[in-house]
Amino acid sequence: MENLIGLLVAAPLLGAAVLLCGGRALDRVGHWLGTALAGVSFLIGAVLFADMLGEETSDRALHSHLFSWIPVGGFRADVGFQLDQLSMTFVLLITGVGTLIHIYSIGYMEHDERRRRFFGYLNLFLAAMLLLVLADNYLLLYVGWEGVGLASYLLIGFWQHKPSAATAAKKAFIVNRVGDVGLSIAIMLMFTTFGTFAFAPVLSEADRAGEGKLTAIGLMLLLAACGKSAQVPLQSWLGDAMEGPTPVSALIHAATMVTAGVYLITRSGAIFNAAPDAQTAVVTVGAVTLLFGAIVGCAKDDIKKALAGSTMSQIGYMILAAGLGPIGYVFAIMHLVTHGFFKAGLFLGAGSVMHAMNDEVDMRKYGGLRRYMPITFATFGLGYLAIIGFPGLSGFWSKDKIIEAAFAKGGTEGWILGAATLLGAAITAYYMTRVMLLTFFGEKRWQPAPDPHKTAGIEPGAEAHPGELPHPHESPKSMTIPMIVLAFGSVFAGGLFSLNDAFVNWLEPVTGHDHGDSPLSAATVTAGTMVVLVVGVALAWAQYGRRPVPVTAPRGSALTRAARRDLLQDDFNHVVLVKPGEYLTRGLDRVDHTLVDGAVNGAAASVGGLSGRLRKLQNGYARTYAVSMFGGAAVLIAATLLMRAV
Amino acid sequence: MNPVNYLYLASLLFTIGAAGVLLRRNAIVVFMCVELMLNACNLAFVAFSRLHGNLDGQIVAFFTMVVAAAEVVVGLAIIVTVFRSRHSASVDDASLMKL
Amino acid sequence: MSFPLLTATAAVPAIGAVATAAVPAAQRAAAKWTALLFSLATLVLSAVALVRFDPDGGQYQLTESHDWIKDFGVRYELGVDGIGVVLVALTALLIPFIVLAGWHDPDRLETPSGGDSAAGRRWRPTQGFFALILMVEAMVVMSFQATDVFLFYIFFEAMLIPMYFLIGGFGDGAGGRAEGAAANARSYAAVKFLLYNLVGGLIMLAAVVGLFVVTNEDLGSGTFSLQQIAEARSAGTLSIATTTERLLFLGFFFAFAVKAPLWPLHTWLPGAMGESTAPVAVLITAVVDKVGTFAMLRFCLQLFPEASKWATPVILVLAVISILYGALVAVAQKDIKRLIAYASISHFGFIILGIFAMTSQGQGGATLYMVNHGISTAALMLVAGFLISRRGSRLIADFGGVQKVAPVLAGTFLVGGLATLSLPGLAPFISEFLVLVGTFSRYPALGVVATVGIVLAALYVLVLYQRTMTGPVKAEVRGMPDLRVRELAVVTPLIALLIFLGIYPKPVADIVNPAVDHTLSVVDKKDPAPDHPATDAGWFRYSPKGDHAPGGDK
Amino acid sequence: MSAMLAASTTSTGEAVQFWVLGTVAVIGALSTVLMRKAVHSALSLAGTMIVLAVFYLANGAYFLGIVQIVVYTGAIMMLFLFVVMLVGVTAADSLHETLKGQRWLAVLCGLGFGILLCAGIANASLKTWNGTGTANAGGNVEGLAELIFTKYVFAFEITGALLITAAVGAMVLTHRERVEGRKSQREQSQDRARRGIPGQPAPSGSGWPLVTPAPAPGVYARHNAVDIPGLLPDGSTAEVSVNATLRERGQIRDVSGRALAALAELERRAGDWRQQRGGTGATVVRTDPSGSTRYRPEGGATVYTPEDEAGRQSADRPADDGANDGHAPEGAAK
Repeated sequence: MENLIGLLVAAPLLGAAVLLCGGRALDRVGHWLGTALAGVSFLIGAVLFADMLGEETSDRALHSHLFSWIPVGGFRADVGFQLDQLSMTFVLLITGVGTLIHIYSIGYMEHDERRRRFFGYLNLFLAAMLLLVLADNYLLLYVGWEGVGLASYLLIGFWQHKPSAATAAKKAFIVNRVGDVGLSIAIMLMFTTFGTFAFAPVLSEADRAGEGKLTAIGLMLLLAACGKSAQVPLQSWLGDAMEGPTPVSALIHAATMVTAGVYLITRSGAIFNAAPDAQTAVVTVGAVTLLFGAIVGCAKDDIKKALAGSTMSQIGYMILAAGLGPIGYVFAIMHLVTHGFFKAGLFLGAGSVMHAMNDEVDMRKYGGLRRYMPITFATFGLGYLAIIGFPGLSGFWSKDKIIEAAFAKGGTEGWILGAATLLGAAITAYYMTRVMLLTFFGEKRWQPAPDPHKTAGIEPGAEAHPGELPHPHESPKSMTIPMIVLAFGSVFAGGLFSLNDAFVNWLEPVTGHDHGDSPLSAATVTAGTMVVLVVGVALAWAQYGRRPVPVTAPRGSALTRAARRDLLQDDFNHVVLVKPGEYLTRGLDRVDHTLVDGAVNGAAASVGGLSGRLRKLQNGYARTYAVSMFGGAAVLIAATLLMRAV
Repeated sequence: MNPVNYLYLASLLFTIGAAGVLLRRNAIVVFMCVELMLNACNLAFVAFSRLHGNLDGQIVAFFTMVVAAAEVVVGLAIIVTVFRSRHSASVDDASLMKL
Repeated sequence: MSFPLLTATAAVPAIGAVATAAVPAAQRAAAKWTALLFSLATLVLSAVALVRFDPDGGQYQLTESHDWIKDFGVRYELGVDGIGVVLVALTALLIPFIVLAGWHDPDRLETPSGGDSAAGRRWRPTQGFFALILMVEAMVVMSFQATDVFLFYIFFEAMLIPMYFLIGGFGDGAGGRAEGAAANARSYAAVKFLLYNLVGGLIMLAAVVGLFVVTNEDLGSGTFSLQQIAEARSAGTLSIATTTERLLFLGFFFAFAVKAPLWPLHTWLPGAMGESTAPVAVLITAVVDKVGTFAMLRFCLQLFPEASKWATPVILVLAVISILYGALVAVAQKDIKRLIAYASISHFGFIILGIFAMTSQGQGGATLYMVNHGISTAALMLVAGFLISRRGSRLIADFGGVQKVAPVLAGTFLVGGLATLSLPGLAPFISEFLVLVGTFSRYPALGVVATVGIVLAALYVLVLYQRTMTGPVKAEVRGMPDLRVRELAVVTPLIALLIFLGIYPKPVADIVNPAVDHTLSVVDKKDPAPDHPATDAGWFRYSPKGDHAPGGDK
Repeated sequence: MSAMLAASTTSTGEAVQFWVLGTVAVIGALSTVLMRKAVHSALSLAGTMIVLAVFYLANGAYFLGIVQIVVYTGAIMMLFLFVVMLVGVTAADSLHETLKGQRWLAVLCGLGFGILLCAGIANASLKTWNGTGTANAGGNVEGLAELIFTKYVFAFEITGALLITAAVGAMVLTHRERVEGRKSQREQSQDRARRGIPGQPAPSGSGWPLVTPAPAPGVYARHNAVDIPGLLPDGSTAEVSVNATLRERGQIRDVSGRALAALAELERRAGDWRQQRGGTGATVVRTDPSGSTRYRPEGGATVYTPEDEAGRQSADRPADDGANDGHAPEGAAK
């Protein structure tokens, strides 16, 4: 069984290698190959899962040590995989959703001549992500961590001839790098503290280290998580990342990669449990982000950006839950999985809509689509119900539990967090309803297709004839089927997990679990959630359902305008980081030319000048030389006399 | 009077000669000053021979004279040649040692 | 007396240089092939040396020792430790690629009528170019192998002569200037290179003489031999006064700091790399500069351990400055080659940081870094060279959307760039992380500051890639051909090597480690022990050695 | 005398002599340096040398004293004077210093040097002077000779060699080698021709390029004075024929006009004489125009009137004119 774990990673990696190195000969079969290999790894995952279910709860974890990676001095890094319940959950999510999105992409990218490379990148991503969740030590995890960063870089910038895409990709990678600094420093700290950075020893003996160290490690890990999971303050890249093809947004920037931060924190639970301050930081970040994302989501008219905002806020939920400690880990992961389903579904739906609307992304130019694309409407609708936490659907179970846990944290902290989560729920309901209404209900607000130069225009299948109204049509099967499957997931997953706490029991051996003492009963929380839910939906209906929606966005309140600009995050970065950075680099460049180099050249010049001056002494007049001779003689006599005297 | 005064006189003459070498531009005069210095030395030698009570000092002075004679011959010849070619006996005109 | 392998390794390229230079002007192709063959022969020899080197054996192996100048105790002593043998292998590995990449570089200097014309016959650029490259290789190899300080010094300095001509004589006409101006800039860069290194070398010469005097006083007969000095030191017969040792150390270190540009002695590098052709630039940064860092390890630390420890704080700070400064200035560059040059400055900062962190991770990482940086910079710079030769310009602004027309070129360029920003999975990541860990475990603050460098690295690499490769296709770029077979033959092996060493660096690490441990024992430094060493208990058999674990590499 | 020399202090006589002559010597030395004319420097140097000779004698170096006078003052200084004459006795070089700071430096060095020297002598303890009495016991010259031919014989020989070398060297230096052979007459004339080519710079004073040998002064065998320019066929004067110096001084006597005037006078008288004889004027008429065309009184006038200067000259000095003309009887007749 252990060796299968290696295969799990190897299959997509092989796919990536073949697809990227293989020539145009593979263009015909490339996408099939990629999808097949994704499926293979999903099957392997399933087999391992079955096998794991067969095992006893105590020894479900598998470990496979491949080879010694970096043996230098006391520094031993090995390539080894560890498959426990936590990793298993992720493996299934990644490979499952991944495979579905591969299938979806077959249709979606049909008209792109670089489809082969696209699938290569997707496979690369799967491999890296699996490496991330399967690694048995932090350094190997780091490899996967950066690997997914690379894959996301390549996929966001897949349409590289769009400058916006290229810039977004670069931004994503660099912001992630900032997070990676945190991860690498955390690893160094572990090395200096424990002499190793393998999960087993570090986590099993975490509490032996001082709290200070652990807090430092925890904060560094949090920084890493912020980068990868687009949490405040490193959230700015996610919105731009929507420049990538929609399947990418669905897989990487909704379902899997962005949740890596949650995985990291949950995995390092032992450290955080022993470092309360770090946990406080985590929950703060989570709470802030979940509100931040939600507010941004409300203002966006670009459907993908709106969904991105929602992703941000949902991950905020997860981070918050993970920050709560053993109360929350399980629910964090649970929400992660359900979110993986419905958010992926929503993105795929969005993609399908854009596909139909000549790649129009502005929701204000949609409207009344439910009649034209029923399947998309249905799946999207289910996803919508799931995310706003409609009773019985996945989101309901997972999010509700998180809210409970937040209250259960206890004390004022608990109240604040609980309030935040509830508020978040309300806003979620609001903006998702808004998306729903703008897209599928109301009258048509379609605009003639703009000429491809202005908008994306490169999305395949967009036979955009300028000046012609779009004629929406349902997407091909290859695209609808994955949406349907995901819809099923988003409907039933939550309930399935919550059947006599199946999920809790499943993860408990890894993450541990305890029920905090919640000041409110579960029923109260649920009721409260329902209330805010209704309020949110009603507000949205009042604003977008009853009266017609203007095609051009109204100016809106200051908050709205700020939210449209992602609450000025980019402006902030621009003022605080980018501009000074530019000045700094330019200045240093000038310094290098003038000061550093100038010093050297100056020295050379001064030597030259000095010699030129000395040269003047050699004026060629015999008498001048005679004087110096005579003076020298005098000096000699003086010297001898002095010697005699002394 | 202590004969050491001869030595003082010699050094005085020597200094004057040296100053002349440094001050005058006319090669001939410069040359005379050199002779003056040589003579000062001779005086010193003689005085020393008197001091030591042997003749070696005088011998040295004698040789100095001989050498001086030879030097004068050659030196004056040089001066004449230079004068022929440059129509001037000024030492400063021969400032060809400059690079 | 066994076969003098090391001498042969150095002699073959030297002979090759002569042979190449001797090829008649008309047969340019013949000259190129001669150079290539000789470089390959060197590669084979170095591979043999690598195989015959026994990591667990003595410090210096494959040694050769003969008297040379008896009166001054100068000996012809060769020998390689783990570090040396690896670097020799690296050099021998890179040169064939450099030759292959520079296949057509000297052609633009050939008179149009080929070697037939008088001018062509007189100075035969092709023959000269490749002969000089081989000459440099020979000298570099010698300086990696010499265990006699004086012998080392000779080749360390002599290296400058061929390099001077390579920089000053051969440029890519891509400066966006008239040929006259370009020639001026070239000669300026070459002279600057020469003067900088010469000054360093002369100061070192003084230190070398000083070393002779010191040994002469203590041992009766002066010597330059590393072994003898080490033995004498261990026997206690040789004891250098603290001030003397420090002065000597500074003399040596200055030369090496100039060679491996350490801020603020770096300003010759961008000019030299920018003006010379890409292969020569690789030669400078990937081969020649390594001698500097290598010499820090071999001479500075082993001859003057105390002084090294004394100077460590300053050097570490300078190294960190180099890291950040080089990266920041690289971001502002408009010229591809200068950008890569500043990136190299940043990387050399890492290497020096690792060397003087005085931990096994740091020094092992630094050594690996030398190898990996050589390969990665070669990959990046050579691809950049192909790019530049296609467009005829070095300016980033003149490119755009290349990946659309030349995807393979763009891809290889990206891989090279990712290696430069030390992406995990590629070789440089390992060395960089080792250096950082090694530094952090002894100087946490410096380690953290240096870690910021990885963000900046991402910045300049990705900015470069974005501006050149992505975006709308520029008109001048439109007709750009993709990589040719020869160029692929250059790039592919390098990239393969990058990936392999990134995934499985153990072979190199195993060769390097003993040497590093020996160096550390000389400066008697121990790795700082972890605060709470974790006993590797766990529910799975986790063995740090890894060699005997199930499914391990056996 | 020897006893006196043996003493560590000198006799008052010598002291007086020292102070007097010492002053003279110093003054001589100073004037050697300061005199503007080389001759004066040489003379004052000679004076100093004589004084020194006296001091030699006073110090018991009789031979040296004589040699000093004979060789130095007699030979070397004379040689100096010769050279001075050769170079130009009148050349007095200005004492204005051309090199910046040279004078001050020189004075400074001189003073410092002198002071130091004196200080050196001062703190050398030179108390006991065991004079040259014993050394000169066998006679000064004998003593020197003995030393020279025994102890210093090699040095002596070498100085001999040196002197010979010096003599040869002096000859080599001053001897001037003729680099080209003497010019033959043919070559000279060719040179002249070459110089005379129109366009070439003309010889000074002559109005035109001169190819032929310069014409001789004193024309028509009536004048032979060097200051009288020869006449050219067209009657104009050839100033080249006059010595350049005279030309410079403007002492040229132009008598070209007077001959014509005399001729015209002669013909007038001849005409009168015919009219008195009443002879046929036909021939006269026949000859007259030719004569008139040839020698027209106006032509004479043309000579006279513009050059009234020359005319006045001739008017002023009829006597010596006649004397020069060599027509003494005619002049006497007038």
